[in-house]
Amino acid sequence: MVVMLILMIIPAVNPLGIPIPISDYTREVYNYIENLPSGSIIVVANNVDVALWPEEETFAKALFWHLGEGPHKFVIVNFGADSPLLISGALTDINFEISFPNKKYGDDYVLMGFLAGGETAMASFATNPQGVFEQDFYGTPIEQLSIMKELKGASDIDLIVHITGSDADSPVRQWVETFHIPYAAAPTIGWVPTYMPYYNAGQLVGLIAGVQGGAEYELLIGRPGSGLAINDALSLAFLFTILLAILGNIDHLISRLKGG
Amino acid sequence: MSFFRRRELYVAITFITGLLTIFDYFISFDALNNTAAALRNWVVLIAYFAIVLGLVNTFVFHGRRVFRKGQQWVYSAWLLFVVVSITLIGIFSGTNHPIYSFLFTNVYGALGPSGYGIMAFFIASAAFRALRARSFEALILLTAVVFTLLYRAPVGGIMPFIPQIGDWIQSVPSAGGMRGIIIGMAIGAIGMGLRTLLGYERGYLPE
Amino acid sequence: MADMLSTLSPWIGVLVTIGFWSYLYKENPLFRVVEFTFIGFATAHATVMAITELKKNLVAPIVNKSNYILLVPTVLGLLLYTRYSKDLRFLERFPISIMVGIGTGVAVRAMVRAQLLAQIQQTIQPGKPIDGLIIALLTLGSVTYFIFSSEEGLPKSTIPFYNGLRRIGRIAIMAAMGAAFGNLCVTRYTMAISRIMEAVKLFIG
Amino acid sequence: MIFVEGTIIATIILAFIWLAMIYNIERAKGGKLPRIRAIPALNAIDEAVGRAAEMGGRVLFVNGIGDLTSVSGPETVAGLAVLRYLSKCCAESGIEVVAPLTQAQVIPVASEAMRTGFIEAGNPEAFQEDNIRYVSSSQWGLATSCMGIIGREKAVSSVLVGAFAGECLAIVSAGAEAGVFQIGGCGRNTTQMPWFVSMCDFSLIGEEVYAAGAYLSRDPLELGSLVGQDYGKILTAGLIILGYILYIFGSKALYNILGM
Repeated sequence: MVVMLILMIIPAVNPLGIPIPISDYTREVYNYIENLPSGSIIVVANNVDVALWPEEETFAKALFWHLGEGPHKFVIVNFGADSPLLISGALTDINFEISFPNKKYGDDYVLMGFLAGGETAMASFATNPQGVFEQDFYGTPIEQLSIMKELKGASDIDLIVHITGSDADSPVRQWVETFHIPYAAAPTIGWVPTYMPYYNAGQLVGLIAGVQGGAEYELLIGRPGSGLAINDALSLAFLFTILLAILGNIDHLISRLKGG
Repeated sequence: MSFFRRRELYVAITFITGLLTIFDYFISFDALNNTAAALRNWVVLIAYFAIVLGLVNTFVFHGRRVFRKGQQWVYSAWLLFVVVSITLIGIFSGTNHPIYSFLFTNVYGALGPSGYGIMAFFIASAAFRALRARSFEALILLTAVVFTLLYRAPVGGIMPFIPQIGDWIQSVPSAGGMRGIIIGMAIGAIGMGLRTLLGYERGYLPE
Repeated sequence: MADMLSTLSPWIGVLVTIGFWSYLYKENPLFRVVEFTFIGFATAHATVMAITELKKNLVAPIVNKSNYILLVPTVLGLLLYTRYSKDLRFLERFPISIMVGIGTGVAVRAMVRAQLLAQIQQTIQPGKPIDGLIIALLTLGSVTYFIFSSEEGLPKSTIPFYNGLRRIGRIAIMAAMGAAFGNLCVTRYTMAISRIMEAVKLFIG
Repeated sequence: MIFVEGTIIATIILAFIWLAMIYNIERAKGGKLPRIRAIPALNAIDEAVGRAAEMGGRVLFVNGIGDLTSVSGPETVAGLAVLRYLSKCCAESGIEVVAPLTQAQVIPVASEAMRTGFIEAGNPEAFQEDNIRYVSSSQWGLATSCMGIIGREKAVSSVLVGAFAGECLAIVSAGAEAGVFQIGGCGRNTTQMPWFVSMCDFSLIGEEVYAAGAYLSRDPLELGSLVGQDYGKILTAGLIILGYILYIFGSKALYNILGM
């Protein structure tokens, strides 16, 4: 266990940079955002709870960096109770306001609060994005946020990027099949299998698979960071686990040979 | 009063509420759907009442320990102090109180990831002890674990054949096995449902 | 005080992790402090949430909107507390039998279509024929594995076939378990690593 | 009054399984004893109790994090049926069983189940209300307290049956490290089953959990109902074979019918 701990600490202190290939579905999300006409409105939807956040944090930060550098506007909406706090933490962590002084809060981007109700809330947001909120996360009345005035209905949303810790059913049913909004999913690795059939059917713009996808995204935007370190540590830890399984079996074999 | 002690009465209540909930799903009929919705709402409220029951249980259990100076009574006393103070803060000053939100983020919020994290070490030790190929079935388990780990490890993406093998394991043998489990589980729950509604099941309502 | 708390905050988080993980060495007082503090806070938190919800969804409608029908769940909820009286405790069965009834109903209705039928549908309309055949065979095997009746009732000649199918089922289930084991490692390892990184950041800066 | 779209076949299947169960219950009433194969994990409960008695320890019973009113209701009740049987065995051997609970609504039911077990063993005075412990409604409250009980209170065996999520790995691993004899399983959460399968001495998966109460009761009527469930599995197998043959001939008929 000590070895395990050390293997996990090494990359944290000094990333090894084990090469990782960039999957097509990660690249597709990146390209889609790059190719949107300037001034497009991207909705970043969120429902991750605090315990699963470490898996999504990497991608969230990389995405905000990418959006900060790009010419688009974005609205952050939360469908999980923990998400607004997590997102505002991520924005603070990358120093969004200082790093991107030309992005004005309220005009170019905005953070809305938590919308309760799961799938129903997703549907009502797509029907009438302005109507479901009275104020943003920080308590500013919605009338003072010019970006929200542009967002009248589903057709004003050019892309939804969904950072999520749950399955594909409700977002696909609502946003993709009912409202036909371009949709990119960023689920935690555990939920990736539920999104795969929809991706294969061409219903998704792209897919970011947990922390691995996040690290690939970091590479795409040219800012390798914590995601890569996590991936290094993951690779080491996995190989070590396999080694342990092999050692366990050798031990088993020896004791059987001795005993038998 | 003896009427209220009869087991049949409670079986009947379970039978009616259960069947009502099931029909609500299959049949679209306003009176039925509204009743079922109201009933579900009631049950949510009853469950909130039950949570306070948990508080009472906590007081009885830890209170007795402190009072009798039983095992770990100091910790129990600390637990009671936390419960009382946090409950009072939460009710009277709201959950935005600095101490409340401090504990929420740093204790309540940190324990989940730590808990998931500690499992990495447990898994490592399990890999050594539990993944031994004692039988053919165990060998299959071991093989599936090893290939899935290689497939999921970021570094696996650059190894030859690993992505293809990993994909295949996920989408073919694993899918087949899971499907049988899920079908069995569904039938099991359906069967359990009938036994419960008819009063055969013994997990609740003992004689 | 808020300032002090915010400086303390990452340290407490790391301390919680260390306390929890120290169990790996052995059960110890720091672990106990973490355990009891957590349980205390979580109990209080659940209670506060329950009281808030009761105020909002029970007391407010009764007082403001005269929604007196909600007195029924109030009484049912209070009946749970009869368990502290020897003579009246059987009354707790009222709310419990309603809860079990609803739970049973919800589970049964969710199972038939979303689980049972959906799984059969996926099996008989596979994407690739050869993989599909393997999946169908493994599914048959693992369904057979769960059959409870003993094979004594079967004609003698079919028993080896039946047992073979069950064996296939066991193997398929093991493969599924192995794959799930590996998949879950990703989440668990990521959590461990991110906790470690937080600590490393704190100590090394 | 109309059927909700897409539920006709579901209703027929449900009715078929239930009628098959009732038919077999009636047959059992008529004196035809159903023959059921052995479920080793459930037979091992006696061994778990035996070990605890021999070593003068206790048995830990964990019912998971399920409540009564949601989809996890039946799993939870199934776990409590095991608790009742386990309590009976423990009471006969004069040892204690400790049950930490996360759902306050389960407290009264679990307490009744345990008390009944003690009454059935003819030893009602030995029942202690203190062994039903509420440990907050959080899964981590359950995990830490089980780990604590294993570490501090001489838990020699443990039985885990109910609805579990992420916490189960922490509990079974702590048990495995400490050399506790473990029997465990959950019904619905397929992602957690591998931990029970690989780390417990005996494991229950899926349908076996739901059948536990009937199996342990040895009551012919309940065993008859299990035979009825088998009819459901045979029907399912038949549908799969038929559907696959139709698929080979290029027909989607059965697929479409099942969706009705």
